[in-house]
Amino acid sequence: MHGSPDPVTTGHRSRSRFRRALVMLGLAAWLIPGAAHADGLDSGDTAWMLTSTVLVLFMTIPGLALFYGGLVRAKNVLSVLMQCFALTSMVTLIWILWGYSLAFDTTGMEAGVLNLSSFVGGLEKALLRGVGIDALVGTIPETVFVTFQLTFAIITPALIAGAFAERMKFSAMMLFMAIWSTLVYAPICHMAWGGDGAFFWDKGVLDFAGGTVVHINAGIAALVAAILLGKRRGYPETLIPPHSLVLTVVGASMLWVGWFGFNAGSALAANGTAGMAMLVTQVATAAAAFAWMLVEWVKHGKPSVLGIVTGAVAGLVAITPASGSVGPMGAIAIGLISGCVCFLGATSLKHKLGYDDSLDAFGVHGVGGIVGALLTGVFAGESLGGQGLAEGMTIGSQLAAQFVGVLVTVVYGAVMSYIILKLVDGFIGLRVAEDEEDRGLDISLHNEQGYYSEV
Amino acid sequence: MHGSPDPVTTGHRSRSRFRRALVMLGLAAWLIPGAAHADGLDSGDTAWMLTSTVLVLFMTIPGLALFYGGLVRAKNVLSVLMQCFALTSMVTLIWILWGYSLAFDTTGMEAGVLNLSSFVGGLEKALLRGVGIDALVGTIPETVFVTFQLTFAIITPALIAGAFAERMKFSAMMLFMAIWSTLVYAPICHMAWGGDGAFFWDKGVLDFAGGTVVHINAGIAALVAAILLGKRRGYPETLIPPHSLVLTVVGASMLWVGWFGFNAGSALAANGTAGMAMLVTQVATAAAAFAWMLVEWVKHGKPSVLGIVTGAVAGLVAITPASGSVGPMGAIAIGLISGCVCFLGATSLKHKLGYDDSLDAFGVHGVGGIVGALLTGVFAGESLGGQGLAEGMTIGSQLAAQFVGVLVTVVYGAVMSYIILKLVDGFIGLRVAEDEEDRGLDISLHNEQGYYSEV
Amino acid sequence: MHGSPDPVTTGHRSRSRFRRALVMLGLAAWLIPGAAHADGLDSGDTAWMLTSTVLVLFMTIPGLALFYGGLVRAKNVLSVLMQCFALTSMVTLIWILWGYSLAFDTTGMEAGVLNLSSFVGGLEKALLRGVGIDALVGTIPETVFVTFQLTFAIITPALIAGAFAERMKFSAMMLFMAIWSTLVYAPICHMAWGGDGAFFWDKGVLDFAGGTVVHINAGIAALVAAILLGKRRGYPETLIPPHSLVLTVVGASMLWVGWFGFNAGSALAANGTAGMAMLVTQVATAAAAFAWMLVEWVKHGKPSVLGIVTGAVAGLVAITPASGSVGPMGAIAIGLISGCVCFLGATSLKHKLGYDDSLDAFGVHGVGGIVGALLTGVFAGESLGGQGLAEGMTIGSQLAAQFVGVLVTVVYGAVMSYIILKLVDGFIGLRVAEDEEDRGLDISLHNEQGYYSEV
Amino acid sequence: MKLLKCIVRPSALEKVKEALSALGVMGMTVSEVKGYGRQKGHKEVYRGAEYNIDFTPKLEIEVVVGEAIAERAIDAIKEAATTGNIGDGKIFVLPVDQVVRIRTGEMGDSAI
Amino acid sequence: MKLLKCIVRPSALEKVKEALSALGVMGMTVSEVKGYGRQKGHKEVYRGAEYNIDFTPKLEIEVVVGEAIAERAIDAIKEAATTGNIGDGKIFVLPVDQVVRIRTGEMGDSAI
Amino acid sequence: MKLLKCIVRPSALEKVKEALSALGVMGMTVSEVKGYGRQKGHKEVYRGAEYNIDFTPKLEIEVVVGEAIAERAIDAIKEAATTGNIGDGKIFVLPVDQVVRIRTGEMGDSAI
Ligand SMILES: Nc1ncnc2c1ncn2[C@@H]1O[C@H](COP(=O)(O)OP(=O)(O)O)[C@@H](O)[C@H]1O
Ligand SMILES: Nc1ncnc2c1ncn2[C@@H]1O[C@H](COP(=O)(O)OP(=O)(O)O)[C@@H](O)[C@H]1O
Ligand SMILES: Nc1ncnc2c1ncn2[C@@H]1O[C@H](COP(=O)(O)OP(=O)(O)O)[C@@H](O)[C@H]1O
Repeated sequence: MHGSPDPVTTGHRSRSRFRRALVMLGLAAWLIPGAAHADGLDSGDTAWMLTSTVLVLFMTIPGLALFYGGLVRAKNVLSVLMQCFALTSMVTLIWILWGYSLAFDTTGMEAGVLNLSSFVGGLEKALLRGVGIDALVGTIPETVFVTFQLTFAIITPALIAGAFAERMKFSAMMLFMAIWSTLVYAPICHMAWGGDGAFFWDKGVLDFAGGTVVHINAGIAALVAAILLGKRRGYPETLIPPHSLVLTVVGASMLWVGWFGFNAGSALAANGTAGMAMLVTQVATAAAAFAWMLVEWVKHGKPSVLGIVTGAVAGLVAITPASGSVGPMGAIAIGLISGCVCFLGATSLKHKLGYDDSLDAFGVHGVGGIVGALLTGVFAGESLGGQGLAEGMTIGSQLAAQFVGVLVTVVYGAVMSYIILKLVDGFIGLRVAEDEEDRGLDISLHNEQGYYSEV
Repeated sequence: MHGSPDPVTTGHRSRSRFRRALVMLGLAAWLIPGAAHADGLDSGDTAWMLTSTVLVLFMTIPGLALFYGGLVRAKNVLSVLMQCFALTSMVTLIWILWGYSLAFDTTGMEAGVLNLSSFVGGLEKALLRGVGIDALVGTIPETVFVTFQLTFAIITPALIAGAFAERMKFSAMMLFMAIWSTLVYAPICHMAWGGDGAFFWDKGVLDFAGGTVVHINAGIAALVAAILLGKRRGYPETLIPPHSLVLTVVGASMLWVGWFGFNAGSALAANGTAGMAMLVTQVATAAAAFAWMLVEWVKHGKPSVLGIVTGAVAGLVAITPASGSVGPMGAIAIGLISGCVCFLGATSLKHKLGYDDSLDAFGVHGVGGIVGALLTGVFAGESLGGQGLAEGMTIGSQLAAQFVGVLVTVVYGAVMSYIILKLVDGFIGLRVAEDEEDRGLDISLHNEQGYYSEV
Repeated sequence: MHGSPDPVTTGHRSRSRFRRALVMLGLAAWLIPGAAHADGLDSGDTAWMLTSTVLVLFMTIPGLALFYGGLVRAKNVLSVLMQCFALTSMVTLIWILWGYSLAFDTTGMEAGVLNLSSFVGGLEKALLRGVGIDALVGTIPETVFVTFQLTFAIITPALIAGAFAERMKFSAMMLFMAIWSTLVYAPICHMAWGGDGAFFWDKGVLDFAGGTVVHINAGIAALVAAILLGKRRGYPETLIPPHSLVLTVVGASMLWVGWFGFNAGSALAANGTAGMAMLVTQVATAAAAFAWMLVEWVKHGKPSVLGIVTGAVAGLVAITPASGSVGPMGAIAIGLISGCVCFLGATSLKHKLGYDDSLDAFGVHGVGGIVGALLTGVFAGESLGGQGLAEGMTIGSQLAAQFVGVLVTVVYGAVMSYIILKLVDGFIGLRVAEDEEDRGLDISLHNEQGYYSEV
Repeated sequence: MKLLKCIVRPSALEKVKEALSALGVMGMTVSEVKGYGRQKGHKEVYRGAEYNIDFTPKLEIEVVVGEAIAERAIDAIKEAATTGNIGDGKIFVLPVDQVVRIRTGEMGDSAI
Repeated sequence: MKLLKCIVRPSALEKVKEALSALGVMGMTVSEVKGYGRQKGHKEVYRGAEYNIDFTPKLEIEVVVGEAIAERAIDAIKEAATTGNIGDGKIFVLPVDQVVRIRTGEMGDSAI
Repeated sequence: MKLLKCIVRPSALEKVKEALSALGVMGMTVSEVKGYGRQKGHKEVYRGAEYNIDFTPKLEIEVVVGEAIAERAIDAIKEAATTGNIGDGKIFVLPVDQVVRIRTGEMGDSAI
């Protein structure tokens, strides 16, 4: 794949074909005709992708770590930071050893042909074989593409951690995530962004920056984990407020700014698509935050900062799959809708169904991801100001494609997550002992305290 | 550049014409010969502008939010974060609906002709009409320009919030800012950066990155608001120290690093002008921080970290209008002077005049902005190591032009801010009730607590 | 130097010669044939270098400030932030006045000739003489190169501050660092990155991003300072835990993300070398963090978040000199080894030898730097997946060269640091009074408190 | 009147509150304290160095009650706060001369 | 000698301090506590979930005074700390057997 | 039994703990408090404005001891906590009617 010497489609030179492809699959477009000779490298595109990689890593550490860390009780704050940090380390190793290959090795794929390679990559690129200093993907070094994609593989499991915060064993978490990254993340990533022959791609599913791959995928695993682990002790009778909303707001802010790497970076270039992705990301996020604030203001009498930042994250999630396909007005619509729907997801749904998704990983990422994936099918339409649907699609057929993408992700993710969790449970147990939970995971699992005040 | 057949307006190729224009007005220069065809896009310039946009947003959330948040009492910390976050959301919506058009629609403008369009843009670009994926401003996508400029429109009202922290109603704040953004920010922005025919521009006022548009503008509104709202209860008899200087230092650091997007980003390109803007920004900031530290050391016997970070912000403010026009030695001078003058602004002026500008929004941004705007007229001179004054200017005439820019901004801003605040006051009242102020705005307005310690 | 109009080696145009040079010395390669005419400027490279500069500054403020600040007691937190902030300011002024010139003025240098200019630059570039808006270094403006290098000159002394935290006079610290930056940092920087004729460069020492210049240099000065200042009162009988590991984890995360500017930025371009540097940085860091976590898990029964983040920093340090020379598998090895060795450095060595390096500046940066410098000589070999050794080198001779680089830095740094500290001690005294130490440096030296809770 | 100064585990607060409410005692004042006693602290290890954390987080619940129900209150607290493990805490009973309700100036039992 | 243990609103501190100073009482010790009483807590809503915040922030001001001025001190505090609303707090008066000034070893009234 | 309520400098904790241990007193409860007294506070200057910090950080160490060793404990604390400078603090001695060990229900001296 990346070995083809055809430079024709690199950069913004063949703008229309480029647009067409991006509209379909974002990242995937770039995988097809990548040129391996150095002359195809564009320093501007590379500069932006180096930056985007930094931004997406920044989303997890410290962004998500703070967003989640502020929401738990003080006695568990380090356990949350630890999960984010340890996942960053472990997933990095998995990714370069085999993960990248399972996700992006295209050996055996052919447009329109459904075979094993439509679902998961091979091991040709294990240990990053062939990823030398000169290898390119599109107009950027493949090393950068590997690292950029790695940051997505990192944040996805870290998002899941919100569901079982304050009660899961660290060892069980690590084991679960190692398997999940391999057996769930890599295949879904491959189906969506593997290029011609990949399952979602061939169906014309639009997922520019990871609505299915990252958010629905994480959200559904989160839901399964929350249910399997059971509620935190004392929940919901004795609810304890977040120990530091200051940290949470800082984390949310970092997620917002980092997300430009996530969405605009998914253009894999510094061009008009990236620019529009940045603009619609900003717009949808603002709209969702604003919507959540208003709904809450009306419903509870006062607007809260936890509300508005959660709304912002909901908007960021929902615009993710759409950020390469919609225009600013579509972004407003997606933002407003996702803000309202996720408000319901995090406030009503959870309490009605009675599971304890500690930090609303499903309520925000799962729900927001599904809303976004479906609305992408609507607002990508040129009549609604979008960049156009995938080739030969109507809004109806596009919606159907989007639905298939969502459904497969949900079903595959739920089943696999369930199985892996059950296995890990049998093997080492998922949950800490009661007294460990009472003392807090920081002391129990890590023998440390988040804040120490000299007495 | 990469493929474009028209090299005239791109990047660093037509350096002298480019320099000339930049020296005059920074951003505005780019609006004139913007080419709408995709071929003019420069991926390197675009990469830097995408990054700069991220950096300037980062300045507001979490940068400014933390800088301000640390300075208030613990019971008001969330109210400050909320203001920054909610303004980010609301101004985004205003900007894409009508703000950008009021600021940057150039319909009806003509060099040297003074008409309504010299003061405010029309509505041709409302709802971002015509801002498609291929539209360019100079060598970057217009979508990026829209978002970059949006981040300036966001931080300006957020800066004002420092003046009335700990006592203003959230609803009143939002209403005031919605109107202010429309009736004050957009017009001043237009006058300064609207290009040929714009009021300041035609006068040859130098404002590379927003000394008048952002800082003086915010500073003067802050002063009016501080006076109109009155002092916080108990001020100045029972002063309460900042609840967390740690947050404030972190916020100041983020402002410093983010400001490179602000100043070097205002080159709208990754070129020599951007590089020089970055260098002089670093130098002036360091000089101002150092100056404040020394003055304080001498005057109060000890250097404080609140002092040095405030000095740094003063330097950042002062170099902003000058960052496209001066050299490193001029930057040292501007830094040293602004550090000393703002020290007086924040420490003596306020106490002498007796208003309660809670977080010194006027003392730092107003005073620093004015100092910077005037000194730009001096140190832009080539004899003083600068890049040269606006065309046909002497230091004297340039100073006069700078003075006009300052004066118009101060007078227009003060009058309009006063009127809008009075209106909002009559309509819903500006200030919270006494007991709300005593309990703290976090609980009173948002029903939340910044820090919750389990008892 | 930078005035030569030879554009041949700019950017990715002459890839192989470029690679060759980079493999040798990273930055230095660029200094030789820099072209001063605007046509040589590459906007993509410039975009990345502007960004990298921002990232490296971000490492010091707020990154390192938080990393260190969280580790001290609450009563000293501001003193640590103050050191980082004040150093940022002071070193900026020193750098543009004379530091840059001492480090990068190449007057009098000639390949293979050993003279004074092999050890330190002249004063031709003092006050940034000749660094105009059009001056280039390689394909980027010299202004950007100056600022980028400045951020390295800032972080190095800030790293040292970890060794004497909680007990050194602020005035003494500033005086020491002003002299040290001039007499130690600038010369070592010159020897390593001064180009043809520079001492380390001519020896073929590989130091892509500052293993000797920054980390060993800082580490050894830290060791000398820790020993000369003596232990903190009460150490080690009454150890007080870090007051906020939350801040420390946030700081470590910022160091990690900022370090991409440090290492990938040292390519001075947005190209394949930068991409590979980013990838190996990520990999080595993850491996070191993981290794530390595992060792600790085995040795102390529980993995700690302070452990994993310290491991990450160790990995970042160790990969620094190697990041332009090794491949992903070499990076894993360097990471695993440095994680384990620094674990010993910070946990055993210090306690065995009995000095009080408060925050393990030597244990992590000194030890990690030496490990990294030596391993660079091993894993740069193409047989081990690296980009190749310096010209004409075998692994043996390369190791010898690396060893010389380490030795000279250690000896020169130790002797000079000792002399300067002794002088400062005689002049104004190094250490605060006992009761100042007891009350905490925040109140004693800065008359401020990090956290103020209203009573 | 008596002041019951109860040093208990943080986790006991909710139960103690309920037990007292059941007795009709509707007021109490709580503060975070650190306790030192038979229950030994623990060691934390930071970068290889062992830190002795001698003090354990406890809550101090102060309740003033009339003589009449002091006994029953003590029993209720005892029952609510016990886990049977070392470190459950103490109840110190102190005599109170007078109680004043600031708002009304009421004194004695009716002010409690 | 008496120990006046005063539970008051945080906002009352300054006034109580002044009232005591006016009486010549120049020492006191203050700590942050959480109070539970007639003044009900409030509900906070985080993402739709209601959290009952039962405890209200209060300050506990402890002052030891000689018998002679105990009455007047109580009155002064009462006056300074009252707002008339539920939650103004209490003054608990406890007997003190002895006071020692650590610095000098002085004891009794002169040590206060 | 007596409750020794000791207001001391934060730096004295370690020594007081040791002094008490030496006497066989193995329990105590500590809290962070702010003190106001002869030792004046200080001024901090933030952006030119002077803030009066009236209160000084202190620790309150509460120890209940049997009558038998009360005297000796007081002396031990006095010695351990003194620096000779204003602000060393006080020991307030209060009568204790009863002590209950929650875990076992033991009462009186044996419960201390
Ligand atoms: N003599 C004492 N004076 C004051 N507080 C005490 C005393 N002894 C114990 N305490 C408090 O009671 C807590 C529990 O005591 P400890 O001896 O650990 O267990 P137990 O209550 O089961 O006997 C201690 O942490 C301390 O706060
Ligand atoms: N029986 C009690 N024991 C200890 N503290 C009490 C008691 N009753 C009230 N308090 C304290 O006094 C505070 C005020 O009491 P509350 O009943 O709310 O109002 P009021 O003082 O107006 O009667 C409470 O928050 C609590 O801290
Ligand atoms: N009358 C008092 N009641 C309660 N606490 C007191 C009283 N007087 C002093 N204190 C406490 O003792 C501390 C030390 O007292 P201070 O007068 O400063 O010095 P010294 O103990 O040397 O006389 C004060 O900070 C305060 O906490």
